[in-house]
Amino acid sequence: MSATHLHESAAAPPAKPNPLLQLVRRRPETITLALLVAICVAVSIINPAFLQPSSLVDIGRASVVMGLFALGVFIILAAGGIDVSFTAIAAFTMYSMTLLVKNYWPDAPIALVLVAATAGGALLGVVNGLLVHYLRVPSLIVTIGTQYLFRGILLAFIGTVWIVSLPPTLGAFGRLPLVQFDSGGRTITLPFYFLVLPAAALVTWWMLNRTLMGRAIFAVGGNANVAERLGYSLRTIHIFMFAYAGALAGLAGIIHTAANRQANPFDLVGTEINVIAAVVLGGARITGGTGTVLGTLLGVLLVVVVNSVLVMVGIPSTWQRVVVGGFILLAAAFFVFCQKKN
Amino acid sequence: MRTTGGQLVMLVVINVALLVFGAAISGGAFLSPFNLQSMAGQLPEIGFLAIGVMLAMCAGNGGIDLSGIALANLSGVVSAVVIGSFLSSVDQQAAYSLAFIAGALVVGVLGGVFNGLLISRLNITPILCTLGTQMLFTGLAVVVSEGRAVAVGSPDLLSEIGNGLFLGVPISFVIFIAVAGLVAALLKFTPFGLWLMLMGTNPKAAMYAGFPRTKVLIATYATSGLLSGLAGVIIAARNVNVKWDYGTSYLLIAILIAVMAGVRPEGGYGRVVCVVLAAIALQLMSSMLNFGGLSNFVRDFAWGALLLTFLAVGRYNVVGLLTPNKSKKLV
Amino acid sequence: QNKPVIATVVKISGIPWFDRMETGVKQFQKDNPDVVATQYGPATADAAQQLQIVTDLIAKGVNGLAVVPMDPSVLEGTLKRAMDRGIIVVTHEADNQKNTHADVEAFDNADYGKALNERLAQCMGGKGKWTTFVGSLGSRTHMQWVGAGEANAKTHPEMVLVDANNESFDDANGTYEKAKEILRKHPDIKGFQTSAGNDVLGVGRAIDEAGLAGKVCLVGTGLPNPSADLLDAGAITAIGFWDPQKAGMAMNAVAKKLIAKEKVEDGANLGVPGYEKVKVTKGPGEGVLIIGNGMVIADKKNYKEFLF
Amino acid sequence: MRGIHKRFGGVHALRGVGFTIEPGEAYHLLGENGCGKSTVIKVMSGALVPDEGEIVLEGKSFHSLTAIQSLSAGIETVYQDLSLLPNLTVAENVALNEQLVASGGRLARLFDRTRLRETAAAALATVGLPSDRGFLGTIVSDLPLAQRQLVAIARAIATKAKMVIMDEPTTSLTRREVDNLIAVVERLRSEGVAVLFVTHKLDECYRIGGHAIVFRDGQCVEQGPLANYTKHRLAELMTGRRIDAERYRTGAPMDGELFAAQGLSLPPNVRDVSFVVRKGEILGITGLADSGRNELAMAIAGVMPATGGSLRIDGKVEKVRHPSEAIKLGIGYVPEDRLAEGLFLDKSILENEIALVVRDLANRLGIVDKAKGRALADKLSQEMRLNTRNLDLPVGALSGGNQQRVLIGRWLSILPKLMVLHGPTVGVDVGSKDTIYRVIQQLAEAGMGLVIVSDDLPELLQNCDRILVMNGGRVVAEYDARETDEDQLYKAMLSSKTSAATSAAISGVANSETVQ
Ligand SMILES: Nc1ncnc2c1ncn2[C@@H]1O[C@H](COP(=O)(O)OP(=O)(O)OP(=O)(O)O)[C@@H](O)[C@H]1O
Ligand SMILES: Nc1ncnc2c1ncn2[C@@H]1O[C@H](COP(=O)(O)OP(=O)(O)OP(=O)(O)O)[C@@H](O)[C@H]1O
Ligand SMILES: [Mg+2]
Ligand SMILES: [Mg+2]
Repeated sequence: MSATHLHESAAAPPAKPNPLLQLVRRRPETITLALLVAICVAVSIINPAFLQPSSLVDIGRASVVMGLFALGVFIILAAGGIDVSFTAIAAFTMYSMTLLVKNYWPDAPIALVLVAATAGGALLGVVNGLLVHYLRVPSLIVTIGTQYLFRGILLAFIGTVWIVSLPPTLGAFGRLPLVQFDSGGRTITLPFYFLVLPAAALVTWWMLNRTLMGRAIFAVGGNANVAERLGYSLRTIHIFMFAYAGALAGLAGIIHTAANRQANPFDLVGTEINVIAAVVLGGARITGGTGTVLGTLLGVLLVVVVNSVLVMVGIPSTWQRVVVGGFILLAAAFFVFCQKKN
Repeated sequence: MRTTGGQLVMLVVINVALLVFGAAISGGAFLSPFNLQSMAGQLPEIGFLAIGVMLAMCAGNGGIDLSGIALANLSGVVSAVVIGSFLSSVDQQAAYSLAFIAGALVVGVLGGVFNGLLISRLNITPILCTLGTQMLFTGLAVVVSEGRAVAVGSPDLLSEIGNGLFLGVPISFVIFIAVAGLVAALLKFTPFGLWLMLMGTNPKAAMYAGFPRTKVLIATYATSGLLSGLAGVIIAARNVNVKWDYGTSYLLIAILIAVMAGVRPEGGYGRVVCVVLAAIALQLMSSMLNFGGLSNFVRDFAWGALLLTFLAVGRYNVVGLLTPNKSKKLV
Repeated sequence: QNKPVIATVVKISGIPWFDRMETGVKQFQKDNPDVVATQYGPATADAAQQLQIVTDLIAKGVNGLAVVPMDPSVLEGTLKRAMDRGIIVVTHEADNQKNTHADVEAFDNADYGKALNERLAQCMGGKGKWTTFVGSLGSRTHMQWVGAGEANAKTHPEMVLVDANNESFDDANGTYEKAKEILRKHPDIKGFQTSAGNDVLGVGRAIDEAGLAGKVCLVGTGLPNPSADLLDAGAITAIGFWDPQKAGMAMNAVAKKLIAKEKVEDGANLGVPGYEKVKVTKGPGEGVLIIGNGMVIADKKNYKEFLF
Repeated sequence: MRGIHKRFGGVHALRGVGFTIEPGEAYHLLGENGCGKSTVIKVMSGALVPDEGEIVLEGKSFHSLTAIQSLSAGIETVYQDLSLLPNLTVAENVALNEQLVASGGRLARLFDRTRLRETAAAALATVGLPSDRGFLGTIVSDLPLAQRQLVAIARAIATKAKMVIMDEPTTSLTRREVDNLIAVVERLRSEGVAVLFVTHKLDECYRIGGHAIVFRDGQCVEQGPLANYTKHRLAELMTGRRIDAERYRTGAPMDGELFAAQGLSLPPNVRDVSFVVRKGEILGITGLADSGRNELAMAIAGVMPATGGSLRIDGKVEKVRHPSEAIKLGIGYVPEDRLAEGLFLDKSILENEIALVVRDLANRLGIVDKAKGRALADKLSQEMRLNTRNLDLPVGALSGGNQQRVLIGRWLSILPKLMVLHGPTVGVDVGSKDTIYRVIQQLAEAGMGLVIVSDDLPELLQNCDRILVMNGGRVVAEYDARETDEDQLYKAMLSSKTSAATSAAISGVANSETVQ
């Protein structure tokens, strides 16, 4: 064996694929962004009234709760699982928290209420995590079970009565403006709670990309058995990620209450598939291990925008479902098409 | 690999336990023939949908069918509107019934084929695809019916399907069991069934082995669609009317039944008999709670608890015998 | 032991409206110890779930069913089977129900829709753009109300209906988003007529936050307690409703009479406020249509008289 | 390791295994498929808990180890399945674990991204992979198999390990990469690191040198310096019987063309390849990993349909666009990666064996004749000398060699005219190899044409009539297998390497100056 042969295989420059396609491949959320821009342009052409600052504010506000849910769903998806119990967790925490505060400490500081709701959600998330870990079954199955369980406990044992007059601090938080301006004789308000979404997104991004835990979550999404073999503790990861998703759900729940000015225990449950769809439209694969926080937010925006321009572009309510359904299919097909080009 | 034998036994045990328990708390009234008939009559619509979900799950690769009940409603609505426009359910009873059934089944199959094409040809993730078609189907049903209920009436044949008894067993239940048997045979004895289950465990190997992936996927979703169409027929036959928003809660319940039956969401495993038994168990439980006059929220709670207990019991059996590592593969 | 059993089945358990109805059922039970009256309801707003409860109750063998159908058409087949088994069937909010012995309505739906719209027109000064919300396109009573409203608005030529029949799914948050969008699309909109119980809350909140309270009119079905804040703020102009408690009592009263083989004649007194002198006509099927006089339209000034 | 026992349900996989590892020494764990090698490794690396026995690490005794304990003790493992995280970058795969171990397995830690890059770059350079930022940021699933194997090795040496375990690390490496790996091992040993090898390639063992540890049936039957044993002796120890490593091919091709490839192209990997296979002929095709041999095999099988050219089988000109078309034409293809591409692991042997012919087993009503299928599967498994008669056993429960036999048996079910075997004995022990080679010869005797695509040169020399060497997507040389040798083949694989080799697949390896 002589070494002389080895130098002959001079490194031929690798064939450079189209940089745009390369981008789309590495960052599928560019597709989401493209779709989003396309829709906004189309809607503005059909109805220039869309181009008002208030549109942006309304879309921003409407994205908060779904965005928080989506971040949680994304983390579970990144680790290769699926969670459908988060809406039940949100309903559970927001309702019982409001009930508790109202009955026992109506003047509780709002920060405390938010933290308590987040912690409550995390606690229920831990239940998910423990079950997923110890029962060793796919998280979809476990969370279908816990969705029924949590919702059943809430409605059967905690209460069904809507709380229409919230504790004052909570109500005030829901109304607290971040930006407020007048336009055409009406007040446009971006509420303060909107900030929670970018803050949560930032924390989530940081957690996923800068901490070992974040990498561990993706590692588990890549291949759980391998991750375990490499020394990642599956138990810790399972418990953490479900607790994190639960915490986000708890937070989303209490913000939903504050924004809505009432605590309705029937709310939220039933929207989980839409949230999952938003995350998938944001470029995360349903089979796990991929996706980005930015993509998730874009996916949420896409869904919110599509849902909030139907009246704007004058689609009669009988046709709205057909349009949204058709849009999801088109968007999904577009996604596949772009990724296949590589 | 989880052998489904244990699952089957467990489901049988649960069903028997529920029957005994129900009889005990109701002083036997729970086992009265009329109540048994009533429960059997309620079962088919959700049962068909659950089998459809099972088929989609077996195909692997995140296969799932969220569009089942939407398609069932669409088939009923479209068939009722179209057939109703040139046949009368009062004057031409037999013709109307047959045409209605045929129409609903055709719409069901077409919807299923549509799903299958999108998933196999365009490679759209099943969960996104069927979510989209779920909205599309519902939306089309709204458009076709303008949001109203469409009357089917009770022509002889249909009302016989909805309300009739055969040897004391509701005819709809007989149909359900027969169709479930056919699907089970399809899975067990035909090339399609073998391809489906093998493909579900390893799609890549299936490709190398030259399986007709597209055809299998389309056939799978088409069968699921056909079952939706059947569900649509049963709904119409029992309720005299069809409507686009019927049974929205069935979406998750159908999945619940499938996973309780031990169908693996990763694909490759599922037995029709287990799905039927799981559906019966849920039906027994929910009727029992209605008998006891308990709040329906308790039912949700009980379903969740039942599913989790089920998983825990399955796991516990394993723990005693084998190492945790192995339990993923063997029972 | 042989007391007749009357089961009341509502659209969905736990929500304020039907909790209020349950107080009526309980009251009825207290007043009539010679019957057994209880209320049932599904956990989700799905006609299929309600259907299962009715089916199970028929199998259990009750004597009377008092049903508030989620969807009258869906229950036809099952109620027919109940009647065939000799069960007395009474319905509510279902004036098109064929298979029932008696349908009890708090009022005539067309009258109610007209009254709501007239109140709206009065607030709008008879002119301007207005729109409508329904719980769902499938909800017959809601469509009747907005239909009657539309007809009434024709008498005010300057009222312009835009983007009608928005679906709210009885979800306050979704309604809020939709209302926002409409406010953006039609900055000059003047009125909303809503139908589902939560719609006034969602639309009212949108109006309130836009600082349009008092400038944009909102009239719709709603309950006094939840609407109190928004009524005070002027974001809701007026709410219309009937008292579910009384409706529940009336249904049970009719069922009890029918079980005892008594007849309900035109002008009869059911012994329930608002149903002292009911109008009885032939219903769409074999049964009768019993119409009471239970309509209430309340605003800022008088809502406090109704505490539920 | 002392007296380690491990049972899996009924299987007693390790029956009192014990051996000692000294620093700076190389060990070769040898044995047939399923004799317990991987299990022992899993016990050492903390992936499995033994039932009995103790593990002594630098004087301290443990009953069992956790993954983190083992890693902190400096035991690094290159697993047989590589154990890479496919969705993470090269850098993370190589160097993240170092930081995880440093934190003691605790996850609530930030990680040092500069250190990550530096560690990764250094380790990658050692195994001869590029270490620029672009490569560090590549997602591992985008890499070809050979590079992945090198990445897995890089991970093992990224930390200051005291012992590196490699479970069949060379299965998908080309010879040159193996040379490089051997150099790496040398260096590790010189730094006092112990290296434990598991391999079925005895030649490599001799090139590395060191100690042999021979397993049979979960027991350690022999240990000692490799130099004390001949290849024959080792094979005998492993299998408990004698095996001849002579040329298996005794027959000769028959007259008449069976199959011809005519200008097959699949740019940029395959360019205008033509060759002929006669009835009863065994044709070998070899080349480096990027030579296009893999793509050529897949093009013939329809897995990656050729974009140009055609096939001629039995005189008829055909195109193959899908595996099912190849099957119809009587072309069988045994894929290289039997776990991912070949077998349905969770399913029974029966279902795996009849997978290709279910349609033919179905009667006019579309019902599969299970009895006939069972008879067929039974016949096939006897032909392939499967060591179990229980056809309902899941294939996943078989050892590698037996799994491969199931896979080959499956293809026999279609009575192929031409069978393409891609790496037919990758990771298969000597005993199973012997069986598989004998079966191959029998098939050729019966008139079947066979194409063996492999980089195992002795395998080709022992079994083929002719050997084609590919390079840069073209056939560059053809040899009569009786008259050539490994050196000649190897030179042909490299020498004409032209700039036509466009793939970037192994370009990074070129700058390895580490070969002796
Ligand atoms: N998780 C498991 N469950 C059940 N049996 C197992 C398990 N792992 C290994 N075995 C059995 O233990 C025995 C030893 O397996 P092991 O993986 O150690 O073999 P090996 O020597 O590595 O074989 P190969 O050369 O094929 O890699 C085999 O009989 C195998 O079937
Ligand atoms: N969880 C398990 N359950 C049952 N058997 C197992 C399990 N894991 C591994 N085995 C068996 O252990 C044996 C060895 O496994 P391993 O993966 O180490 O080797 P292999 O890939 O089968 O063989 P080789 O790669 O040497 O050809 C095989 O028979 C395998 O089927
Ligand atoms: Mg091994
Ligand atoms: Mg092995």
